[in-house]
Amino acid sequence: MKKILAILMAALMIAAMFTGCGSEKSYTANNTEYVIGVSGPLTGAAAIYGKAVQNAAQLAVDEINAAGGLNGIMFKLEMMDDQHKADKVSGNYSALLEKGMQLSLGTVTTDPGKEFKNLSVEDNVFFLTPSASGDEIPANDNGYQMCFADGNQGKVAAQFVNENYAGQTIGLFYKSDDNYSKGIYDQFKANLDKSVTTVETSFNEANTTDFATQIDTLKSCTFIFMPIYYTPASIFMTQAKDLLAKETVYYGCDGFDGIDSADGFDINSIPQKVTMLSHFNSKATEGAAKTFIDKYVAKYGKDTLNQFGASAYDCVYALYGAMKKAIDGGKKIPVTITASELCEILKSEFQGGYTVTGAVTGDNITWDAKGYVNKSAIQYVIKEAS
Amino acid sequence: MEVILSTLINGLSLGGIYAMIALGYTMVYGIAKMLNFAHGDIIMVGGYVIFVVMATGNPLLAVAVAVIACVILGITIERVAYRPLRGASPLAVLITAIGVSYLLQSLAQIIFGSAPKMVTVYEFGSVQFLGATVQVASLVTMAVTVVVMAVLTLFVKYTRLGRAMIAVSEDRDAAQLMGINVNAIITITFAIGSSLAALAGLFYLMKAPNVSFTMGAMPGIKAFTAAVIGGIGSIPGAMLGGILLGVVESISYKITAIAPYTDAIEFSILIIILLVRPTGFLGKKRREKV
Amino acid sequence: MKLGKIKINHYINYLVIGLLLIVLSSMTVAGVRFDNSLLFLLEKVAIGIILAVSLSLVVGFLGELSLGHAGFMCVGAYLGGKVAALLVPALGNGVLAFVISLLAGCAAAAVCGIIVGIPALRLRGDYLAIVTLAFGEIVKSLFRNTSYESFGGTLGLDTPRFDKKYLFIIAFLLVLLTLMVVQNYIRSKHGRAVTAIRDNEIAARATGINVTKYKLMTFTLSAALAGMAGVLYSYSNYTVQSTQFGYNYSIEMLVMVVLGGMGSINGSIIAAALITWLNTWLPTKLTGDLAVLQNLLYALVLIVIVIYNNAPKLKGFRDKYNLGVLLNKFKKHDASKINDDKAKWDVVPTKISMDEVLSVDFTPQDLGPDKEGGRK
Amino acid sequence: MAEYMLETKNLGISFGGLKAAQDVNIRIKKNQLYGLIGPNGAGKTTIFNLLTCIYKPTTGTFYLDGEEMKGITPDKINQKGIARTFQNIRLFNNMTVVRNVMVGLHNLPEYKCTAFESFFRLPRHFKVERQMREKAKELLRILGLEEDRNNLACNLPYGKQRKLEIARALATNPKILLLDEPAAGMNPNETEDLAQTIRFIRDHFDMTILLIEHDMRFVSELCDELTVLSFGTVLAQGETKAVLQDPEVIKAYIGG
Repeated sequence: MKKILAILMAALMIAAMFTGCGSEKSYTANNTEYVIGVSGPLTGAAAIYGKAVQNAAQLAVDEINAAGGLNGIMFKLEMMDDQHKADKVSGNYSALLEKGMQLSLGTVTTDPGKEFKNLSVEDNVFFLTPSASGDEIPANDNGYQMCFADGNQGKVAAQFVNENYAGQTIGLFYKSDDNYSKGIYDQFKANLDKSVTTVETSFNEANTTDFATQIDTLKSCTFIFMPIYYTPASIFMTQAKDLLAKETVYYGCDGFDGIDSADGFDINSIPQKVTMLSHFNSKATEGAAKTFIDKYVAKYGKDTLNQFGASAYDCVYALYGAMKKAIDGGKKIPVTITASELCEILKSEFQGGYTVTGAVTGDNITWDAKGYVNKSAIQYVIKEAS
Repeated sequence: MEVILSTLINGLSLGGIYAMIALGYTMVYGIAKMLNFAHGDIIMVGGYVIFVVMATGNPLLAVAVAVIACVILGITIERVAYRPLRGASPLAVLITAIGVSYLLQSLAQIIFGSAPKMVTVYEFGSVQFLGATVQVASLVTMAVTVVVMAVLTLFVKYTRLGRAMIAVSEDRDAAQLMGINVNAIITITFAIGSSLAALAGLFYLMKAPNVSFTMGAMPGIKAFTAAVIGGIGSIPGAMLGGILLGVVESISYKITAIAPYTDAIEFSILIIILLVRPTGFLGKKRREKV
Repeated sequence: MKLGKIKINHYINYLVIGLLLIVLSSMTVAGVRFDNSLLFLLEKVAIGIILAVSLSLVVGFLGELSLGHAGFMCVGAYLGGKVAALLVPALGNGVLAFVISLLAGCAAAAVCGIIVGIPALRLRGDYLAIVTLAFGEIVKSLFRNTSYESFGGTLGLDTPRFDKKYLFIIAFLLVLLTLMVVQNYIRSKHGRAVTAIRDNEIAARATGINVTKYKLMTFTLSAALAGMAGVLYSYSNYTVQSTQFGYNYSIEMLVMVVLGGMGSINGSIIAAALITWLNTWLPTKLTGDLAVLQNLLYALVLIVIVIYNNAPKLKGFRDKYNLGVLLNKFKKHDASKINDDKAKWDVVPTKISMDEVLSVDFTPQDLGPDKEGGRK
Repeated sequence: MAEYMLETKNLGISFGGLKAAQDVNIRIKKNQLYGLIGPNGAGKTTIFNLLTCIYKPTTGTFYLDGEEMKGITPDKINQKGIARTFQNIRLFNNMTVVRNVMVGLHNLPEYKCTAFESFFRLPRHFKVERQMREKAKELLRILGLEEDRNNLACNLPYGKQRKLEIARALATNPKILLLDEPAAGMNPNETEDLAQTIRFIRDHFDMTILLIEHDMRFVSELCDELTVLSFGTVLAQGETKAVLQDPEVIKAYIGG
């Protein structure tokens, strides 16, 4: 028994030494394509968001490659599962790097994103995250966001309420243990005019199925701000449709997107008015968004169609565009360029007035010095009161 | 006053589902003496079956198929994963149960995808009751749970099969010697537990028309908590535990300041109850003969 | 004093891990740069081993089922991480700050160990399991709802990360410390008292063993070690987020202990290393669309191994062909010596009876000084 | 030194309405071999459980060597000097024979070693372990179990398991030893052997012994004095010979 133990341990040790050995080497030296790495939840409760990003990013990569890549060099997407957990990120990140990752979409969600931003700054890897909307995700100069930061959404929503509901009472329904919801909520509250009174109620991961108590609390409100994702929102609306007044307005952020395309849920059965502040509308009938939706649905179905994917699609094109602009501007981006070198090039582009036009999630997208995105948030009316 | 009343009613409605799941939990635990961590995932399977069959538009058919499917699934799981371990360490069974839970979840994700499916089984609407608005679905849930509890209690007490179940739960070896087919009894127990899970899946969908592959995990843990509060193995206890949990949760969500701490509060209450009554409200004390 | 075969067997795990540590650290000092993935893996393996060995103390040796080990780790990670975050600006990210945070994390977790240990005196089996599970969930919820300034709230606590080149050395030193504490504890009269409580609590009481003291002591020790793993975790990650420490994580630790063979320290070490490796390696291989297969494979492996290792009907088969399954090799199956049919809830609803308790560490043949050629 | 090693005064306990033991007065002198007999369900084991503080008495109290034993936990009562065996054998099944006995030695002052000393393997740890092992082996030798010392306790034959329980109880260095049906399930040869052992223990360790037994011959050969219990109350008490001829006792046993 002990011998076997010893042998096994020794074997493990030797194996470790062989795999791990190596002096300062460039993992990108053998690349034959530009490798884009991303870490996101592909299993677990948040899998739908990771899946949307994976599909849409792959769609963009395929399109770019079909059109000849970047001066003949193809792109490759590597996506790893982090189960929406921060402690999976270090393994994924290092594996991605060792697989030759040169640029990244960061992570899909904020929880693991915090880990990713710290790891990537060590190696100077550029990332543009489609949907990790935490305020501090772009804190370092190598990180950028395609989505609105949570805090900004909270501020914009608060402005809207200040303008339209001054002196009135509004309802507030959020998920207390969720970064996205809590992040928007905090900034919303901080920027809310003193004259607006709020009736607050929350839920958390432990119960996302029965909102009777919360609905009861909110029953006197005619305007309810809900910075939550569309799945619980749809459950809330279904349960509240008879219990809340017909003239009530639901106001959500980009997390609402997808609520009107979700399979089996008929938004028209909800009598109340549903609006959202977002950069993408999955029911768009014109422009780039429409084109994207058609392509996405044709390939992956409308199940996972949401703003995560739309944003990821834009991210890939934004990175592609920035690299193209750099090459056009005389810079060299060989296929074996290291992540750090590419990061410097991309940083100077993103800080140098790089603008993305005609994207799915907005026109004339730029980034500020901190890495936050500048684009117009549109208030969509998903459904009028009926 | 009205606030208190409506909070209580909401609590009851919330507790109804927990009680329903806890009934299945406690049946399996009481007789097969194992913590079936996969119970919550059988609910999930029930939900998906209802979702699939609802394509025909017939709720009754959907429920019937779901119950049958869950019963078959429960029996299969018992046969394949638990029966080989009869007589082995209970911890080994606990681990396979967890394995089965992961297995069902990932299979569901592979088959049905990551996106939650929405399905409306039947719309009951709501009624005014003592000044509070109550969803009829909640009332139905409560009513069915009470009926199921009563039927189970009577079944266990007064039928041959039920008494055989008690015998198996008290002393498996002695029951075997008395000519009771222990394997058959445990299979039947799993069948009952799984059909209850299918029903729980139905009520879950009536409340929240949303099926996802992770939907069983949290209700499973909550129901486990409820079953323990009531005393594992006790059928009325499961009901009591479920209702208590629902009411506590409802009150806690009602008070804005403590709402974020709801799970902490629920679990603290569980600990306190167990410290006062180490075998839950209605659990039997097993005294070790010295 | 002869350094006979027996002594080496007792210290084999120190030797192997120590050797591994010496080789790797001397290579580091010599300037070899390891891949980050290897360094991260080593850190995670070390954390896994500490967790599995400390949980094994409660489950394998005290015989109580705990589903809240991640809760202790959570407390250690947050408290240790907070202390580190406060100290590092003043003391620099060095060993001193690390040691202080380590002590803080361990102490905090130990206090929680006592708090959970008290119900453990009154509750048994599944009831205790649910209380520990509840404890873990409470801790998780409390930390999730702290303010941003104190413990980071939903965003999680930002903690300093130790230089990744060297952290694995510290991590494995802590593994050795854990092994020393746990093995010295169970291989002493105190550990004997603990196993006596597990085997027969009433008899242990009647033999004068202070059950309260030993249960509390074991819980506290186990919790403190889990807290240590937590501090290590906070040092190997930039953020500590309470959602990590749910009951699923506790169950993963339990799986390590059970697969390793209950009450076998070496088994726990190997199972922890393999499972951690598998969990890190699978996501890097099963990428993109294949990611869903991870859980499927994990579940299947789990079910098959547990059934193979434990099914009474497969006993004959197991005795014949036990070379095939790796883990099984470290379990001794001698039908004549060990009676593994003791697992009845009904008779003693309290205990997890072990198929195999006196495994690698204590086999009847290896009683040391009793044997010819032992110490005189 | 008190007059009696063990003295119970009106000891009684009831479970719900059932009076399992009532007004039991037993006095055992030092070095005495005292028997406690009675039909099934007479409350003999209940008395043992009261004496080892597993149950709390509803009435009465008892004295060990003149000291009143009240509000004490089972482990403390053992440390005070009452050791027992169990009717349904309770060994530490997954431990070796020698370790079973070493657990018995745990609390003796001469083997004191703090957990701290054990964690850091200070010299005393090794010294104490060695001494405990020697002592345990000595006890096993006395009971004829030395050969089996490295077997798991659960693998011993029945008779040896009973002896091991006695060895473990003896290891705690008690003032009085309570034996619960030590001869149950033994064949006549084994019983005879056991009687020898018990006598030897009494003489060698200068031990006071209280034993429960069914086997009349065994009791009449071995015990100096007897108490007969019936339905929780004392039926007869006194010199063995006299008690066994008491018509009440005969009636309880034969005619009952």
